[in-house]
Amino acid sequence: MREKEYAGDYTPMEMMVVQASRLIRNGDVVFVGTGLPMIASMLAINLHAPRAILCCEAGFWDSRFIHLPMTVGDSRWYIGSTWLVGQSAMFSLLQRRRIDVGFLGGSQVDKYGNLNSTGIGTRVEGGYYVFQKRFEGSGGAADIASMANRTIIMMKHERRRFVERVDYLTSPGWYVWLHDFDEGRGRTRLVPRWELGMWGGPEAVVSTMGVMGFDEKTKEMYVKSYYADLGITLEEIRRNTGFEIKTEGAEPAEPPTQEELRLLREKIDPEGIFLQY
Amino acid sequence: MREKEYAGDYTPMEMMVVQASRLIRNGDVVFVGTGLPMIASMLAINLHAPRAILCCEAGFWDSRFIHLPMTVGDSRWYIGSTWLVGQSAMFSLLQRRRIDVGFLGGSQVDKYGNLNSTGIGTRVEGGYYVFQKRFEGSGGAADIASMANRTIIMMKHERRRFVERVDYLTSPGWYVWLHDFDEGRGRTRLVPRWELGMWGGPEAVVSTMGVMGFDEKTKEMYVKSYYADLGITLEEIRRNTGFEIKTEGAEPAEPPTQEELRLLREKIDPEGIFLQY
Amino acid sequence: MSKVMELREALRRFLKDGSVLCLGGISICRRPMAATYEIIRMGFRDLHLIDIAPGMPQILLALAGSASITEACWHGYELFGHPYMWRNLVERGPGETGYRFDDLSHYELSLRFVAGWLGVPFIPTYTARGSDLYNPEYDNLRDLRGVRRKVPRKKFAVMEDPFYGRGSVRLLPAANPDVTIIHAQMAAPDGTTRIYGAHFDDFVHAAAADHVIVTCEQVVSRESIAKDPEMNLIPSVYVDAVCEVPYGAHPGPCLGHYDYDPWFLCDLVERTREGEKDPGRFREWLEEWVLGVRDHEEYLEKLGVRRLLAIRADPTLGYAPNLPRRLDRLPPPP
Amino acid sequence: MSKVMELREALRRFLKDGSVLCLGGISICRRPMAATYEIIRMGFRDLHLIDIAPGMPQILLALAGSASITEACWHGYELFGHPYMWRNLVERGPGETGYRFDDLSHYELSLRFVAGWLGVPFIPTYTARGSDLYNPEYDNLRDLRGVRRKVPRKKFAVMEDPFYGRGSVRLLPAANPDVTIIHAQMAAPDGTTRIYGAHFDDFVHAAAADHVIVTCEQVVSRESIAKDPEMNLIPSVYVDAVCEVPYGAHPGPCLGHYDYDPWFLCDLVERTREGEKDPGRFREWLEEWVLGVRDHEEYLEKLGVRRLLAIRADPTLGYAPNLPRRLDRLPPPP
Repeated sequence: MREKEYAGDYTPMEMMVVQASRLIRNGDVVFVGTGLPMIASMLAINLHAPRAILCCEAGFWDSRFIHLPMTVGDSRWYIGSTWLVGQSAMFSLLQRRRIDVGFLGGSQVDKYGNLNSTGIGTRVEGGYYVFQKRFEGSGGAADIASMANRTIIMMKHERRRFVERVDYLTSPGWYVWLHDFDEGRGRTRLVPRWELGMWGGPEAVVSTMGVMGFDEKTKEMYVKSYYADLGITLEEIRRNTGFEIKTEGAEPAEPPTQEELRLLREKIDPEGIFLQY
Repeated sequence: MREKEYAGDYTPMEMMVVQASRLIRNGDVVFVGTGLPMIASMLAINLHAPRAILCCEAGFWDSRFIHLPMTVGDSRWYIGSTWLVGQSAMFSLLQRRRIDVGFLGGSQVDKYGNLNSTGIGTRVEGGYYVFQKRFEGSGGAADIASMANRTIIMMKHERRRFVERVDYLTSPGWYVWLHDFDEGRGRTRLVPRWELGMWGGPEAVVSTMGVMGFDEKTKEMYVKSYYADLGITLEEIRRNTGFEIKTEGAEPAEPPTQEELRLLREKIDPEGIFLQY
Repeated sequence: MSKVMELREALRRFLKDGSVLCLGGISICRRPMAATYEIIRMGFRDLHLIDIAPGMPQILLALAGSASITEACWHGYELFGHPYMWRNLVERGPGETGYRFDDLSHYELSLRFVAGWLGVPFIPTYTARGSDLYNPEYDNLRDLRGVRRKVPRKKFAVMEDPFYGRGSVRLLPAANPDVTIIHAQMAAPDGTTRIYGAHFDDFVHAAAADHVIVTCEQVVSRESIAKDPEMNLIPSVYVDAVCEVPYGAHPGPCLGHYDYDPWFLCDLVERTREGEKDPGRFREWLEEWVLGVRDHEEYLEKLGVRRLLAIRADPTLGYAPNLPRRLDRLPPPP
Repeated sequence: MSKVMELREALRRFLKDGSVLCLGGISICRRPMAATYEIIRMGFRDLHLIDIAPGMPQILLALAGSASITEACWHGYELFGHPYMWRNLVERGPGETGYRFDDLSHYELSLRFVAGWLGVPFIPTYTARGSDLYNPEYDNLRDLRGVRRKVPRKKFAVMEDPFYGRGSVRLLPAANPDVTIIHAQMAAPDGTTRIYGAHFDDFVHAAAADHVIVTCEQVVSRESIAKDPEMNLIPSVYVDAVCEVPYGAHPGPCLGHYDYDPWFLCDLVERTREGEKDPGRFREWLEEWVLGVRDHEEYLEKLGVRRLLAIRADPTLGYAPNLPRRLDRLPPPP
């Protein structure tokens, strides 16, 4: 095997995609939306995980699209798909623990990997919940977060996004605040997901600055690697994280190889639809 | 319209089919198995109910078969079907009240139209229920009986089949013995089906001797018409019925028309597969 | 008996002010857009929308004032932009706007429709545990429960599994829309509907509804649709009306017929973006493309043949491979 | 990764004594018969069968002593005759025979598999109210509940609808077979399975199972099965083994390939009829067609080419239009 040749000129977005793609294992069933997760998955399939299967919430299974879909329901997914399935059936694969990896994003993440993609400034007002700023909403995120065998979070690394506690808990991470339904007292106690009978949990956060993992014991987020090659420092990550984050043992991230970049730019997203060259 | 011409020479089986077919209304969605109900439905579709839709538990919808199927899963159903559906979806049409007519048969029927197609001499022995004589079982009968908007029962008219109380209640009629689950005391009280929240109910029993209806008030079986033309008398029906059955007002049944018989013999079952010429 | 009728006639017969309405498709794809425009044109009010992954039509119905309730998991245009103006509507809150939005997850909604399809009152699930979707304080339909038709008494219930000892499980109430509208490639006069490509959850949405309106690119004969019945998705029994509406999913794609109309989509999203500051910008759009247009034929005339040709699908691929897709540098519309 | 393997290898890998087993098809149609024979040949014991409308294979597994539990709604051959010998087995009762049969309705079983497919522990229903199927005294698995693996603690439960006030509803436990075996017309090496004609509840049966073995008339490439994906029923993810077994549903029909073998079916049923008086008559049949035959290829050789030609399907109809069908006056076998 010839030695890997690393690329010298790449964007933070390309770096994110490459880092995420390396987390996909051969044979994984990967539940994706469109965007960077889809591109990361395609990269994995083209390199080290040819047996990985891509599926999306609109009901396409194991697509071999030749042009990049722009939405989950895009006709481009049709090419090479071996199954077209109702969404209720697709999501039931999650509930049957048949989905190995799910990708998630959001506007806020906390140290336990809880995500908010619903809204910030959440409050109850006159009997209704309202938001200071409303986003698109969960979609399938809460389902994926609660029932995929592992999840990978991709998001922009900013202090206002990496927060101590999410304003609205759309997608559960490792520890969640328990709802006490019987007494109607709302969230009272922080409990680990497994106490609620949940499997899975977030494996990594791939941000614009580095890759974070979750401590095996405390389940708190820590920095695994940082994009040194792009000028990112651990100090910068700490400064852009709204909670205390461990950085001991963090290593510079392995940059994209020339092969990875070539595939991204020439084969997977030659139009630059998501990578916006 | 020219006057109906009645046929002179026909079998009791043909008479049953003709009587049953006349109970099907144009536009009905008819849930059938194979055998006489299927033939009766085809006759109706060929005559007065061209918009009736035939479906069967194997999942064929609105078939226009050109050769008579021998089983519910027969490939012959495929021709002209506009939908092929899983059985769970097919039966869900029953639960959604979308099936107008269901056909039922059995080894025993009682005066309320309860049917037994499971076994006779039913008893609990050493913790298990056993039968003196075991039959094929419910299949979809209990589902059809409990959830079709109306049902038509077809069976041989014999004293041992028309009984005071069925040995095993496979398919509910108008009054059933209530199961008292909480106290585990089994059947304790005769209750009308509507008290259990059930819709539908048996409309008629087409036997080898006549056509029975159910009294609007008492919901007890009575003789509506008898096959006088085939030599059947009301006395004979009473003698062959194991419970008291009202025969007041019963009229001789209208025999098959030449057109009905021609369709049965030449178009619908020319091979005599079910009608056994 | 033919169920073929004009779209307006179908809506007049089956939809009412206050109806619970479900629209097929997903996000911006194979959505019954012509039907959506017509609903706005006909002035329906107080609609209660319930959909799995709503996008364009639900946003338009909210912004045009046709809908007063939405139960959904998401609202957006994916790559084409954010749900501008709609997010403002939600931020202002039902107290001010009279428009209620209640959040569920995608699978929760799917399962509610599955229960509706099967004809059972509820269905259990393990999904979304620990999520604020189950926060009892966050229930924007609370005061309608047990009051408004088809709003279940509770958002969910909790019980122990009595069969396998798998612990506690949530029950979700069935969803049975009054009307579901689907856009398909083809349907027969008896209502049999065929969809090419992913059918999203259109079967379940139709099967759960009390009435179904199918708009389709083309009406075909029963004889031709009965060939390869494996391909048919929705049987005649569920369908009340079949309306031939070519390009009925424009500006979204319809596999085998046409692709996105990126010019139209970008313009619509841009108008709503501007509309957050100046609502008049969106009212102009609505006037130009919906209210001021007599019907879908006039809408298509207005789009013009060149536009329709620019988005037509390659018959071997099902979409338009040469469609301009860099939204940041879209050429002028044809 | 190819999942193609020999049938015997697939059974060895996934089936065990005591497994909960579900067999696709309905009554005597498109049943995995070659797999059934092989299960008997390999001597599996104590199988727990759960099927919706069982017929031939379940009867054979009971009569051959391979199965000790069956949960089902029906047992028979339809027009081809009654379930002789099996009915005797049930009449003698589990106390004597060690074989338990527990009755449910067709839809109850369907729904139990639906719950198994969805991954929820139970599902509500309104069906079969008032039927002895819900008689608490009639539960032939009572002493296995909470004891034997995959036998739910209760046959059913009752609760009030908390959402719409529709009164009391029954809950049925999910069914998740250890293994489901389906016979299909074609499958790809990755497990993608296509079924022409009615698919009965094969999808749900596969999706509810922990492992799935597909036997098929022909193995085809992924590339060819990815054309018209609307036609594919079972996705690769559910399937563990793909076994090419031509005529794998014989003596039942397989649309597009072959029809019933009426001679074989009538002989089998007649042997079991005689077997009610003289069990040796059925043992002879079992020896001749199952135990004394090495594998399915030898079985086919024994049937002979002329027999196979006599039942082959007309390609435009999918069945054999000239098949002798008057079972009371069947001509001699070819």
